[in-house]
Amino acid sequence: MHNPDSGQGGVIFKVFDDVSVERRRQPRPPRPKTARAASVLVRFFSLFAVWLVLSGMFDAFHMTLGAVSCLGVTLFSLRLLPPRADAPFPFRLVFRLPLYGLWLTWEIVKANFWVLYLVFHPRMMEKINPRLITFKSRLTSRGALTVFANSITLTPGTITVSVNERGHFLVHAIDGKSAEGLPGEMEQKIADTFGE
Amino acid sequence: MKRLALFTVILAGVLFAATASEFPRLGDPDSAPSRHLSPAYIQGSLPQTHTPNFVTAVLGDYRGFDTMFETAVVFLAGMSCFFILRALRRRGLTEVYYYRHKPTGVVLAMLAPRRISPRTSCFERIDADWTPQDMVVETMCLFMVPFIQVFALYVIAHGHYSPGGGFQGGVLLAASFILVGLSRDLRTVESLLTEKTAILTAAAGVCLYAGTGLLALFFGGNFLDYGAYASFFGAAVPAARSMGILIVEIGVALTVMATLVTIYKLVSSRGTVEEGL
Amino acid sequence: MDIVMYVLLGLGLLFFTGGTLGLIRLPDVYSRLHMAGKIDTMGSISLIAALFLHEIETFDMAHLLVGLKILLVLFFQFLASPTACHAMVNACLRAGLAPWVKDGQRSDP
Amino acid sequence: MDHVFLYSAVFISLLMLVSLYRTAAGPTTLDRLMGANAMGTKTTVLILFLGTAFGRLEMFVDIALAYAMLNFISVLAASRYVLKRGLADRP
Repeated sequence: MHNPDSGQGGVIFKVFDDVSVERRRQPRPPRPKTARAASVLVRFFSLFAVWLVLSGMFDAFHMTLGAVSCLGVTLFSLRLLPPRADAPFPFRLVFRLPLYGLWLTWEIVKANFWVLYLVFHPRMMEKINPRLITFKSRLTSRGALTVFANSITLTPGTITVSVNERGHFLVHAIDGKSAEGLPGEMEQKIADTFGE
Repeated sequence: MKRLALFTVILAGVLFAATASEFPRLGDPDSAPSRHLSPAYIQGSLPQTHTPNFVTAVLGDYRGFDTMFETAVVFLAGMSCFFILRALRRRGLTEVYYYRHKPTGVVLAMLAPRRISPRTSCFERIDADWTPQDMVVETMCLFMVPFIQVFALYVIAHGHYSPGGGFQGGVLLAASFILVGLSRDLRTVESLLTEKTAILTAAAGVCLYAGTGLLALFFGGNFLDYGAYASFFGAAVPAARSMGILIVEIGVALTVMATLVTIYKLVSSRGTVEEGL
Repeated sequence: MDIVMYVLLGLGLLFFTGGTLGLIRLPDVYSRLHMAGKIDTMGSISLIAALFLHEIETFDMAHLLVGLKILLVLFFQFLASPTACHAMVNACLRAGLAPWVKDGQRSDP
Repeated sequence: MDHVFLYSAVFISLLMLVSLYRTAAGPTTLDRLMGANAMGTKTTVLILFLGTAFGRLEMFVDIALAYAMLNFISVLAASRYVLKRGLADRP
């Protein structure tokens, strides 16, 4: 390996260190066909459940219409968002994400009352202290990072301004109290949920 | 100029108000529609067409001609947008195509387009005014698109029972395509629904509507009289009308969706359906 | 059941009021987005939950289905609102609007 | 009972008028966009409440869902336009 700081190629090497998108993954066993089939089935049945809730008519004609529609949408979504080639379908997410949702709701409610107190405070301009903070998360997958970013945005007092795929967060916080808890417990919970 | 515009707006408002005062009072039992027309529709729609929502019955069956030409108007609007806005490629004008090496971020400019497959290549084609895709927006939108499409199909299929129908469902379907365009880029939309396919789909929607009406002639009914299909479906006349309304709604939805996607692609990319918003 | 519903209703209206007040009072785009994006989300979530409780009070199939649809609206709000908020704040930053900071302090991102 | 929802709906529409001030007066385009988004969020709830007040909730809930979706897409489109083309009225 050349010395990155010498010669013309140095800049490229530096950029490469910084921008490496393709992380090294652990070599996994080749994907079985069943994982793909499971992905398709889960998509179809979750869409069909939504259809049943929306429709509310359980006669044969409307069920057939629903099945045909959901089949079409599933095929379309396979073109748009192909199932992951290198990982089995994450069944544990299906069970653990609702639990995380409940925990998050409680956090949101707690944080909301603090911001509500700030807004109704007569000397609000002295209380608030907006700032931008940066940190690096240890989460790696796109799904986990997206859930993390949206959780930060949902928790009042903090907004995710930008995220990239390497986990660099730029967060706008409305006061010091909201900012100090990051990344903290939430990241740990998400890491547990996604199994990272 | 500004004052003139203000004056025009106020004048138009006064004229509207003056005209509106001449209308029959809302729910006036003595006005002509309330005496003859409304009771006929309200009482007739369920036994005659098996459609509880009589707005859909009026739209799809009683006034089928009106809706057919409305669909044709939507199609014509899309075609006129195409003819007015579409920028033809000029000969002799060199175009530059940009390709970005994903691992390093180095951008190459080429004078000729290269065919790359998105899955295997480490290059991606980017726009001239490229901004990095936002990860959160992209993931969430691609997650939502199938659900929006299912909702749109539900709106189309259940126009008989709830507010909805071809126009609304078509708009929601088009919105799902626009969401793909917003979260990825215009070329993804173009690969999912090419310009040619979109215009053909829009035409097919109008043809489906008109063809349903025309076919009724061969079964011995009037034009757009879906009751004539009763023998074909093996059902009673009202049920056949209900089926006919559903088929017609699907035609309307196809036209509206394809037209709106075409207009979005043209407007957001300055007429070249290459790169845009 | 009724008491929970009224409490949720009151809370939702309180949150909406707070969000609107913050929209008027706060100094810059970024801090106003905190209000528009999220206090309002919280308000709408608790109001929709109150409506859900009101709907399934008479418990049968039709009401349950409408209640589930209401939950679908709630779920969609829960997903869509932070995404829209994030898109807006990202656009703010890219458009070059500087965030407001307190006098005498500089924050270096 | 249902009057509670009607009065809440009236109150929400008053709050929407206040948000309209931010939409009309906001110094930057993004302020206006944000005001519009806040109004859209409130409108979704308002539609549901009016449905309860009229006793036709099963009809209005579809409209509310469609409105929420279109509101989301419109906000996303507007912010993406600003993202790509920049602001016209920089303060």
